Amino acid sequence: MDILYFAWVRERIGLPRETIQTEAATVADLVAELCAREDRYAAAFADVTALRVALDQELTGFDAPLAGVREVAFFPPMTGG
Amino acid sequence: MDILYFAWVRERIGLPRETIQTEAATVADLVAELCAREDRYAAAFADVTALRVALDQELTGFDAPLAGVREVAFFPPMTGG
Amino acid sequence: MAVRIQEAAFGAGAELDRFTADAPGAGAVVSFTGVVRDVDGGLRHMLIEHYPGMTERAITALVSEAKARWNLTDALVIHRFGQLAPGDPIMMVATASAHRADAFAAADFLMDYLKSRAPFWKKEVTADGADWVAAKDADEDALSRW
Amino acid sequence: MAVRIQEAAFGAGAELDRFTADAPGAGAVVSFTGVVRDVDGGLRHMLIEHYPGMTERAITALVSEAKARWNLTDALVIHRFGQLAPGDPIMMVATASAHRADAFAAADFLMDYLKSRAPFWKKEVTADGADWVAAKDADEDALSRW
Repeated sequence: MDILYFAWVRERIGLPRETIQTEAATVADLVAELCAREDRYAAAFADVTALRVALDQELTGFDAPLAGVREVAFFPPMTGG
Repeated sequence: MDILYFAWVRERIGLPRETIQTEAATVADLVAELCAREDRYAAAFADVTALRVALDQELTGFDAPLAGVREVAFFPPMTGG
Repeated sequence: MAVRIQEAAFGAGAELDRFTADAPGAGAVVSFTGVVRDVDGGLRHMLIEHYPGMTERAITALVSEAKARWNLTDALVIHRFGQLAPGDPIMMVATASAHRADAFAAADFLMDYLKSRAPFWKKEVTADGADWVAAKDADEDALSRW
Repeated sequence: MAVRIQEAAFGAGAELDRFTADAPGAGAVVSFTGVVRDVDGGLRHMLIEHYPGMTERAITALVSEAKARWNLTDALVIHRFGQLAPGDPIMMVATASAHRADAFAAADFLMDYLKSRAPFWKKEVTADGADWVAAKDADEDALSRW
Protein backbone atom coordinates (compact mmCIF):
# COMPACT_ATOMS: atom_id res chain seq x y z
CA MET A 1 0.00 0.00 0.00
CA ASP A 2 1.35 3.45 -0.92
CA ILE A 3 1.18 6.06 1.82
CA LEU A 4 1.55 9.72 0.83
CA TYR A 5 2.18 12.68 3.11
CA PHE A 6 1.73 16.35 2.27
CA ALA A 7 2.60 19.75 3.75
CA TRP A 8 3.59 19.68 7.44
CA VAL A 9 2.65 16.02 7.75
CA ARG A 10 5.30 15.29 5.11
CA GLU A 11 7.79 17.50 6.94
CA ARG A 12 7.21 15.90 10.35
CA ILE A 13 7.43 12.37 9.02
CA GLY A 14 10.38 13.33 6.83
CA LEU A 15 9.30 11.72 3.58
CA PRO A 16 6.69 12.32 0.90
CA ARG A 17 5.72 8.73 0.23
CA GLU A 18 6.44 5.16 1.29
CA THR A 19 5.17 1.70 0.48
CA ILE A 20 4.24 -0.53 3.39
CA GLN A 21 2.79 -3.95 4.07
CA THR A 22 -0.11 -3.71 6.51
CA GLU A 23 -3.04 -5.74 7.78
CA ALA A 24 -4.77 -2.62 9.15
CA ALA A 25 -8.54 -2.82 8.64
CA THR A 26 -9.28 0.91 8.80
CA VAL A 27 -7.47 4.22 8.44
CA ALA A 28 -7.50 4.59 12.24
CA ASP A 29 -5.86 1.17 12.58
CA LEU A 30 -3.19 2.21 10.06
CA VAL A 31 -2.54 5.44 11.98
CA ALA A 32 -2.13 3.45 15.22
CA GLU A 33 0.28 1.07 13.49
CA LEU A 34 2.39 3.95 12.11
CA CYS A 35 2.42 5.80 15.46
CA ALA A 36 3.78 2.66 17.13
CA ARG A 37 6.71 2.59 14.69
CA GLU A 38 8.52 5.84 15.42
CA ASP A 39 8.13 9.12 17.29
CA ARG A 40 8.02 11.16 14.08
CA TYR A 41 4.80 9.38 13.11
CA ALA A 42 3.35 9.84 16.59
CA ALA A 43 4.21 13.57 16.31
CA ALA A 44 2.57 13.90 12.90
CA PHE A 45 -0.59 12.05 13.96
CA ALA A 46 -0.81 13.50 17.49
CA ASP A 47 -4.11 15.22 16.66
CA VAL A 48 -5.96 13.52 13.85
CA THR A 49 -8.77 16.11 14.05
CA ALA A 50 -6.19 18.46 12.47
CA LEU A 51 -5.66 16.00 9.59
CA ARG A 52 -7.51 14.84 6.52
CA VAL A 53 -7.22 11.51 4.74
CA ALA A 54 -7.87 10.44 1.15
CA LEU A 55 -8.19 6.86 -0.05
CA ASP A 56 -7.35 6.41 -3.72
CA GLN A 57 -7.61 10.20 -4.11
CA GLU A 58 -11.08 10.55 -2.56
CA LEU A 59 -11.52 12.38 0.77
CA THR A 60 -12.91 10.15 3.47
CA GLY A 61 -12.96 9.69 7.26
CA PHE A 62 -10.55 7.95 9.66
CA ASP A 63 -13.05 5.14 10.21
CA ALA A 64 -13.04 4.17 6.53
CA PRO A 65 -12.05 0.55 5.69
CA LEU A 66 -8.82 -0.07 3.78
CA ALA A 67 -9.87 -3.21 1.89
CA GLY A 68 -8.90 -2.87 -1.77
CA VAL A 69 -7.26 0.52 -1.29
CA ARG A 70 -3.97 1.12 -3.13
CA GLU A 71 -3.13 4.70 -2.07
CA VAL A 72 -3.62 6.43 1.28
CA ALA A 73 -2.79 10.13 1.69
CA PHE A 74 -2.55 12.14 4.91
CA PHE A 75 -2.46 15.93 4.94
CA PRO A 76 -3.63 19.02 6.83
CA PRO A 77 -6.84 20.85 5.86
CA MET A 78 -6.42 22.25 2.36
CA THR A 79 -5.61 25.86 1.70
CA GLY A 80 -5.92 26.32 -2.04
CA GLY A 81 -7.68 29.04 -3.95
CA MET B 1 -37.81 73.56 -17.65
CA ASP B 2 -35.82 71.07 -19.77
CA ILE B 3 -37.64 67.88 -20.68
CA LEU B 4 -35.57 64.93 -21.92
CA TYR B 5 -36.82 61.78 -23.61
CA PHE B 6 -34.91 58.54 -24.10
CA ALA B 7 -35.24 55.28 -26.04
CA TRP B 8 -38.73 54.60 -27.44
CA VAL B 9 -40.19 57.58 -25.56
CA ARG B 10 -37.82 59.78 -27.55
CA GLU B 11 -38.78 58.01 -30.78
CA ARG B 12 -42.52 58.34 -30.20
CA ILE B 13 -42.34 62.00 -29.27
CA GLY B 14 -39.85 62.62 -32.06
CA LEU B 15 -37.28 64.68 -30.20
CA PRO B 16 -34.62 64.08 -27.54
CA ARG B 17 -35.15 67.25 -25.53
CA GLU B 18 -37.22 70.44 -25.37
CA THR B 19 -37.54 73.42 -23.10
CA ILE B 20 -41.02 74.36 -21.97
CA GLN B 21 -42.78 76.83 -19.71
CA THR B 22 -45.13 75.07 -17.32
CA GLU B 23 -47.07 75.66 -14.14
CA ALA B 24 -47.48 71.92 -13.52
CA ALA B 25 -47.17 71.12 -9.82
CA THR B 26 -46.21 67.45 -10.17
CA VAL B 27 -44.80 65.09 -12.76
CA ALA B 28 -48.30 63.68 -13.30
CA ASP B 29 -49.61 67.20 -13.98
CA LEU B 30 -46.80 67.76 -16.49
CA VAL B 31 -47.61 64.49 -18.24
CA ALA B 32 -51.30 65.50 -18.49
CA GLU B 33 -50.27 68.89 -19.90
CA LEU B 34 -48.01 67.27 -22.53
CA CYS B 35 -50.64 64.68 -23.49
CA ALA B 36 -53.13 67.46 -24.11
CA ARG B 37 -50.75 69.12 -26.58
CA GLU B 38 -50.38 66.51 -29.31
CA ASP B 39 -51.17 62.87 -30.07
CA ARG B 40 -47.52 61.86 -30.14
CA TYR B 41 -47.23 62.79 -26.44
CA ALA B 42 -50.46 60.95 -25.65
CA ALA B 43 -49.02 57.91 -27.46
CA ALA B 44 -45.74 58.06 -25.55
CA PHE B 45 -47.42 58.50 -22.17
CA ALA B 46 -50.36 56.12 -22.80
CA ASP B 47 -49.17 53.78 -20.02
CA VAL B 48 -47.07 55.57 -17.43
CA THR B 49 -46.58 52.31 -15.50
CA ALA B 50 -44.27 51.38 -18.41
CA LEU B 51 -42.25 54.56 -17.86
CA ARG B 52 -39.74 55.92 -15.42
CA VAL B 53 -39.06 59.55 -14.54
CA ALA B 54 -35.98 61.34 -13.19
CA LEU B 55 -35.94 64.85 -11.73
CA ASP B 56 -32.56 66.54 -11.95
CA GLN B 57 -31.05 63.10 -12.70
CA GLU B 58 -32.54 61.30 -9.71
CA LEU B 59 -35.17 58.58 -10.20
CA THR B 60 -38.47 59.44 -8.60
CA GLY B 61 -42.22 58.78 -8.89
CA PHE B 62 -44.93 60.42 -11.00
CA ASP B 63 -46.42 62.08 -7.92
CA ALA B 64 -43.20 64.00 -7.20
CA PRO B 65 -43.48 67.83 -7.04
CA LEU B 66 -41.71 69.89 -9.70
CA ALA B 67 -40.92 72.96 -7.59
CA GLY B 68 -37.29 73.99 -8.16
CA VAL B 69 -36.66 71.24 -10.72
CA ARG B 70 -34.63 72.19 -13.79
CA GLU B 71 -34.50 68.92 -15.71
CA VAL B 72 -37.17 66.24 -16.13
CA ALA B 73 -36.42 63.02 -18.00
CA PHE B 74 -38.86 60.35 -19.19
CA PHE B 75 -37.75 56.91 -20.32
CA PRO B 76 -38.64 53.20 -20.29
CA PRO B 77 -37.27 50.83 -17.63
CA MET B 78 -33.51 50.68 -17.99
CA THR B 79 -31.74 47.78 -19.69
CA GLY B 80 -28.06 48.33 -19.04
CA GLY B 81 -25.46 45.88 -17.89
CA MET C 1 -12.43 53.57 -7.79
CA ALA C 2 -13.15 54.39 -11.41
CA VAL C 3 -16.35 54.79 -13.41
CA ARG C 4 -15.95 55.07 -17.18
CA ILE C 5 -18.83 55.60 -19.60
CA GLN C 6 -17.41 55.44 -23.09
CA GLU C 7 -18.24 54.90 -26.75
CA ALA C 8 -14.88 53.29 -27.47
CA ALA C 9 -14.35 49.55 -27.29
CA PHE C 10 -12.30 48.18 -24.40
CA GLY C 11 -10.43 44.97 -23.72
CA ALA C 12 -11.74 43.18 -20.63
CA GLY C 13 -8.49 41.24 -20.14
CA ALA C 14 -6.27 44.31 -20.31
CA GLU C 15 -8.61 46.14 -17.91
CA LEU C 16 -8.57 43.19 -15.51
CA ASP C 17 -4.77 43.03 -15.54
CA ARG C 18 -4.42 46.77 -14.94
CA PHE C 19 -7.03 46.69 -12.17
CA THR C 20 -5.33 43.73 -10.46
CA ALA C 21 -1.85 45.29 -10.71
CA ASP C 22 -3.19 48.48 -9.08
CA ALA C 23 -4.81 46.58 -6.20
CA PRO C 24 -1.88 45.43 -4.05
CA GLY C 25 -2.92 43.54 -0.96
CA ALA C 26 -6.28 42.69 -2.44
CA GLY C 27 -5.85 38.93 -2.75
CA ALA C 28 -9.28 38.50 -4.36
CA VAL C 29 -10.40 40.07 -7.63
CA VAL C 30 -13.81 39.38 -9.18
CA SER C 31 -14.81 40.57 -12.63
CA PHE C 32 -18.04 40.50 -14.58
CA THR C 33 -18.07 41.06 -18.33
CA GLY C 34 -21.29 41.52 -20.27
CA VAL C 35 -20.98 40.56 -23.94
CA VAL C 36 -23.27 41.40 -26.87
CA ARG C 37 -25.10 38.18 -27.70
CA ASP C 38 -26.30 37.25 -31.13
CA VAL C 39 -30.08 36.89 -31.52
CA ASP C 40 -32.37 34.73 -33.64
CA GLY C 41 -32.25 36.03 -37.19
CA GLY C 42 -28.79 37.48 -36.73
CA LEU C 43 -27.83 40.64 -34.90
CA ARG C 44 -26.34 43.34 -37.12
CA HIS C 45 -25.44 45.48 -34.18
CA MET C 46 -26.61 46.72 -30.82
CA LEU C 47 -27.26 50.39 -30.11
CA ILE C 48 -26.92 51.59 -26.54
CA GLU C 49 -28.44 54.92 -25.57
CA HIS C 50 -27.70 56.53 -22.24
CA TYR C 51 -28.43 59.66 -20.23
CA PRO C 52 -25.14 61.57 -20.00
CA GLY C 53 -24.65 63.04 -16.57
CA MET C 54 -27.22 60.88 -14.80
CA THR C 55 -25.36 57.72 -15.86
CA GLU C 56 -22.16 58.77 -14.14
CA ARG C 57 -24.07 60.00 -11.05
CA ALA C 58 -26.09 56.82 -10.72
CA ILE C 59 -23.12 54.48 -11.12
CA THR C 60 -20.87 56.51 -8.83
CA ALA C 61 -23.60 56.33 -6.17
CA LEU C 62 -23.83 52.54 -6.62
CA VAL C 63 -20.07 52.16 -6.25
CA SER C 64 -20.14 54.30 -3.09
CA GLU C 65 -22.87 52.12 -1.65
CA ALA C 66 -20.89 48.98 -2.49
CA LYS C 67 -17.83 50.46 -0.72
CA ALA C 68 -19.95 51.22 2.33
CA ARG C 69 -21.43 47.72 2.47
CA TRP C 70 -18.36 45.61 1.73
CA ASN C 71 -14.68 45.72 2.47
CA LEU C 72 -13.27 46.68 -0.95
CA THR C 73 -9.81 47.92 -1.81
CA ASP C 74 -10.95 49.01 -5.27
CA ALA C 75 -13.81 48.87 -7.76
CA LEU C 76 -14.12 49.56 -11.48
CA VAL C 77 -17.14 50.02 -13.74
CA ILE C 78 -16.86 50.46 -17.51
CA HIS C 79 -19.98 50.74 -19.68
CA ARG C 80 -20.11 51.43 -23.40
CA PHE C 81 -22.73 53.33 -25.37
CA GLY C 82 -23.27 53.77 -29.11
CA GLN C 83 -22.97 50.99 -31.67
CA LEU C 84 -21.66 47.58 -30.63
CA ALA C 85 -21.05 44.40 -32.64
CA PRO C 86 -21.94 40.82 -31.59
CA GLY C 87 -19.20 39.53 -29.29
CA ASP C 88 -18.17 43.02 -28.12
CA PRO C 89 -17.89 43.57 -24.39
CA ILE C 90 -20.78 45.86 -23.38
CA MET C 91 -19.62 46.55 -19.88
CA MET C 92 -17.44 45.29 -17.09
CA VAL C 93 -17.40 45.43 -13.32
CA ALA C 94 -14.35 44.54 -11.24
CA THR C 95 -13.99 44.44 -7.46
CA ALA C 96 -10.92 43.85 -5.31
CA SER C 97 -10.89 42.84 -1.67
CA ALA C 98 -8.84 41.01 0.93
CA HIS C 99 -11.78 38.58 1.15
CA ARG C 100 -13.32 36.71 -1.75
CA ALA C 101 -16.83 36.85 -0.27
CA ASP C 102 -16.75 40.66 -0.28
CA ALA C 103 -15.42 40.82 -3.83
CA PHE C 104 -18.13 38.42 -5.06
CA ALA C 105 -21.01 40.10 -3.20
CA ALA C 106 -20.03 43.61 -4.28
CA ALA C 107 -19.68 42.65 -7.95
CA ASP C 108 -23.00 40.81 -7.87
CA PHE C 109 -24.70 43.79 -6.18
CA LEU C 110 -23.23 46.27 -8.67
CA MET C 111 -24.45 44.18 -11.60
CA ASP C 112 -27.98 43.84 -10.24
CA TYR C 113 -28.27 47.60 -9.71
CA LEU C 114 -26.54 48.55 -12.95
CA LYS C 115 -29.10 46.45 -14.85
CA SER C 116 -32.10 48.28 -13.47
CA ARG C 117 -30.92 51.60 -12.09
CA ALA C 118 -28.31 52.95 -14.49
CA PRO C 119 -29.91 54.86 -17.39
CA PHE C 120 -28.95 52.73 -20.39
CA TRP C 121 -31.29 51.38 -23.04
CA LYS C 122 -30.38 48.67 -25.54
CA LYS C 123 -31.73 48.36 -29.05
CA GLU C 124 -31.10 45.28 -31.19
CA VAL C 125 -30.81 45.80 -34.95
CA THR C 126 -31.42 42.76 -37.17
CA ALA C 127 -32.28 42.27 -40.84
CA ASP C 128 -35.94 42.45 -39.77
CA GLY C 129 -35.67 45.83 -38.11
CA ALA C 130 -34.79 47.32 -34.76
CA ASP C 131 -36.27 46.57 -31.34
CA TRP C 132 -35.72 48.04 -27.92
CA VAL C 133 -34.78 45.35 -25.43
CA ALA C 134 -37.52 45.00 -22.81
CA ALA C 135 -36.63 45.13 -19.14
CA LYS C 136 -37.10 41.80 -17.35
CA ASP C 137 -39.19 41.43 -14.20
CA ALA C 138 -36.47 39.09 -12.93
CA ASP C 139 -33.97 41.96 -13.05
CA GLU C 140 -36.19 44.20 -10.96
CA ASP C 141 -36.93 41.33 -8.58
CA ALA C 142 -33.20 40.67 -8.15
CA LEU C 143 -32.84 43.98 -6.30
CA SER C 144 -34.80 42.64 -3.34
CA ARG C 145 -31.83 40.36 -2.58
CA TRP C 146 -29.91 43.38 -1.30
CA MET D 1 -14.51 23.15 -19.76
CA ALA D 2 -10.84 23.19 -18.84
CA VAL D 3 -8.92 22.43 -15.66
CA ARG D 4 -5.23 23.35 -15.65
CA ILE D 5 -2.87 22.66 -12.77
CA GLN D 6 0.46 24.20 -13.63
CA GLU D 7 3.75 25.46 -12.24
CA ALA D 8 4.08 28.16 -14.90
CA ALA D 9 2.78 31.68 -14.38
CA PHE D 10 -0.32 32.73 -16.32
CA GLY D 11 -1.87 36.04 -17.27
CA ALA D 12 -5.40 36.40 -15.92
CA GLY D 13 -6.36 39.02 -18.52
CA ALA D 14 -5.18 36.94 -21.47
CA GLU D 15 -6.98 33.89 -20.06
CA LEU D 16 -10.18 35.92 -19.57
CA ASP D 17 -10.07 37.24 -23.14
CA ARG D 18 -9.48 33.77 -24.60
CA PHE D 19 -12.24 32.28 -22.43
CA THR D 20 -14.70 35.00 -23.44
CA ALA D 21 -13.87 34.71 -27.14
CA ASP D 22 -14.49 30.95 -26.96
CA ALA D 23 -17.89 31.39 -25.25
CA PRO D 24 -20.18 32.73 -27.98
CA GLY D 25 -23.73 33.28 -26.84
CA ALA D 26 -22.70 33.43 -23.23
CA GLY D 27 -23.53 37.06 -22.53
CA ALA D 28 -22.24 36.86 -18.95
CA VAL D 29 -18.68 36.01 -17.92
CA VAL D 30 -17.54 36.03 -14.29
CA SER D 31 -13.92 35.62 -13.24
CA PHE D 32 -12.19 35.26 -9.92
CA THR D 33 -8.45 35.77 -9.58
CA GLY D 34 -6.57 34.92 -6.41
CA VAL D 35 -3.36 36.91 -5.98
CA VAL D 36 -0.39 36.28 -3.66
CA ARG D 37 -0.64 38.89 -0.92
CA ASP D 38 2.31 40.33 0.91
CA VAL D 39 2.42 39.62 4.66
CA ASP D 40 3.71 41.50 7.69
CA GLY D 41 7.48 41.31 7.66
CA GLY D 42 7.64 40.92 3.91
CA LEU D 43 6.86 37.82 1.89
CA ARG D 44 9.83 36.43 0.00
CA HIS D 45 7.73 33.92 -1.83
CA MET D 46 4.86 31.51 -1.48
CA LEU D 47 5.26 27.78 -1.98
CA ILE D 48 2.25 25.78 -3.09
CA GLU D 49 2.28 22.02 -2.69
CA HIS D 50 -0.37 19.83 -4.25
CA TYR D 51 -1.38 16.20 -4.71
CA PRO D 52 -0.91 15.41 -8.40
CA GLY D 53 -3.72 13.27 -9.69
CA MET D 54 -6.14 13.96 -6.86
CA THR D 55 -6.03 17.69 -7.61
CA GLU D 56 -7.24 17.22 -11.19
CA ARG D 57 -9.86 14.67 -10.08
CA ALA D 58 -11.22 16.86 -7.30
CA ILE D 59 -11.44 20.00 -9.43
CA THR D 60 -12.92 18.19 -12.42
CA ALA D 61 -15.60 16.78 -10.10
CA LEU D 62 -16.33 20.29 -8.77
CA VAL D 63 -16.67 21.69 -12.28
CA SER D 64 -19.02 18.83 -13.20
CA GLU D 65 -21.15 19.58 -10.17
CA ALA D 66 -21.24 23.29 -11.08
CA LYS D 67 -22.36 22.37 -14.62
CA ALA D 68 -25.11 20.18 -13.20
CA ARG D 69 -26.36 22.87 -10.82
CA TRP D 70 -26.18 25.94 -13.05
CA ASN D 71 -26.73 26.74 -16.69
CA LEU D 72 -23.14 27.24 -17.87
CA THR D 73 -21.83 27.41 -21.40
CA ASP D 74 -18.24 27.05 -20.19
CA ALA D 75 -16.00 27.00 -17.13
CA LEU D 76 -12.27 27.32 -16.56
CA VAL D 77 -10.08 26.62 -13.53
CA ILE D 78 -6.35 27.34 -13.46
CA HIS D 79 -4.30 26.75 -10.30
CA ARG D 80 -0.56 27.12 -9.91
CA PHE D 81 1.81 25.16 -7.71
CA GLY D 82 5.49 25.64 -6.87
CA GLN D 83 7.11 28.96 -6.03
CA LEU D 84 5.11 32.18 -6.45
CA ALA D 85 6.09 35.81 -5.89
CA PRO D 86 3.96 38.51 -4.18
CA GLY D 87 1.49 39.89 -6.72
CA ASP D 88 1.47 36.70 -8.81
CA PRO D 89 -1.92 35.23 -9.70
CA ILE D 90 -2.28 31.98 -7.72
CA MET D 91 -5.37 30.73 -9.47
CA MET D 92 -8.33 31.77 -11.51
CA VAL D 93 -11.88 30.60 -12.06
CA ALA D 94 -14.03 31.76 -14.97
CA THR D 95 -17.65 30.88 -15.75
CA ALA D 96 -19.76 31.77 -18.77
CA SER D 97 -23.54 31.68 -18.96
CA ALA D 98 -26.50 33.23 -20.74
CA HIS D 99 -27.54 34.49 -17.29
CA ARG D 100 -25.41 36.53 -14.94
CA ALA D 101 -26.90 34.94 -11.81
CA ASP D 102 -25.73 31.49 -12.96
CA ALA D 103 -22.26 32.76 -13.82
CA PHE D 104 -21.90 34.45 -10.42
CA ALA D 105 -23.26 31.53 -8.38
CA ALA D 106 -21.13 28.93 -10.16
CA ALA D 107 -17.90 30.95 -9.77
CA ASP D 108 -18.66 31.60 -6.09
CA PHE D 109 -19.42 27.89 -5.54
CA LEU D 110 -16.26 26.77 -7.32
CA MET D 111 -14.14 29.12 -5.21
CA ASP D 112 -15.67 27.98 -1.93
CA TYR D 113 -15.04 24.33 -2.76
CA LEU D 114 -11.60 24.86 -4.27
CA LYS D 115 -10.54 26.55 -1.03
CA SER D 116 -11.39 23.58 1.17
CA ARG D 117 -11.66 20.52 -1.07
CA ALA D 118 -8.87 20.77 -3.64
CA PRO D 119 -5.58 19.34 -2.30
CA PHE D 120 -3.34 22.41 -2.24
CA TRP D 121 -1.30 23.68 0.70
CA LYS D 122 0.29 27.11 0.90
CA LYS D 123 3.49 27.98 2.72
CA GLU D 124 4.61 31.56 3.24
CA VAL D 125 8.35 32.22 3.30
CA THR D 126 9.53 35.43 4.99
CA ALA D 127 12.85 36.64 6.41
CA ASP D 128 11.76 35.06 9.72
CA GLY D 129 11.19 31.61 8.30
CA ALA D 130 8.49 29.58 6.63
CA ASP D 131 4.95 28.87 7.82
CA TRP D 132 2.16 26.73 6.47
CA VAL D 133 -0.98 28.78 6.01
CA ALA D 134 -3.68 27.54 8.38
CA ALA D 135 -7.12 26.67 7.04
CA LYS D 136 -9.83 29.06 8.20
CA ASP D 137 -13.01 27.91 9.90
CA ALA D 138 -14.84 30.50 7.80
CA ASP D 139 -13.76 28.68 4.63
CA GLU D 140 -15.16 25.38 5.89
CA ASP D 141 -18.33 27.12 7.09
CA ALA D 142 -18.82 28.72 3.67
CA LEU D 143 -19.55 25.29 2.17
CA SER D 144 -22.85 25.12 4.06
CA ARG D 145 -24.16 27.87 1.76
CA TRP D 146 -24.39 25.36 -1.09
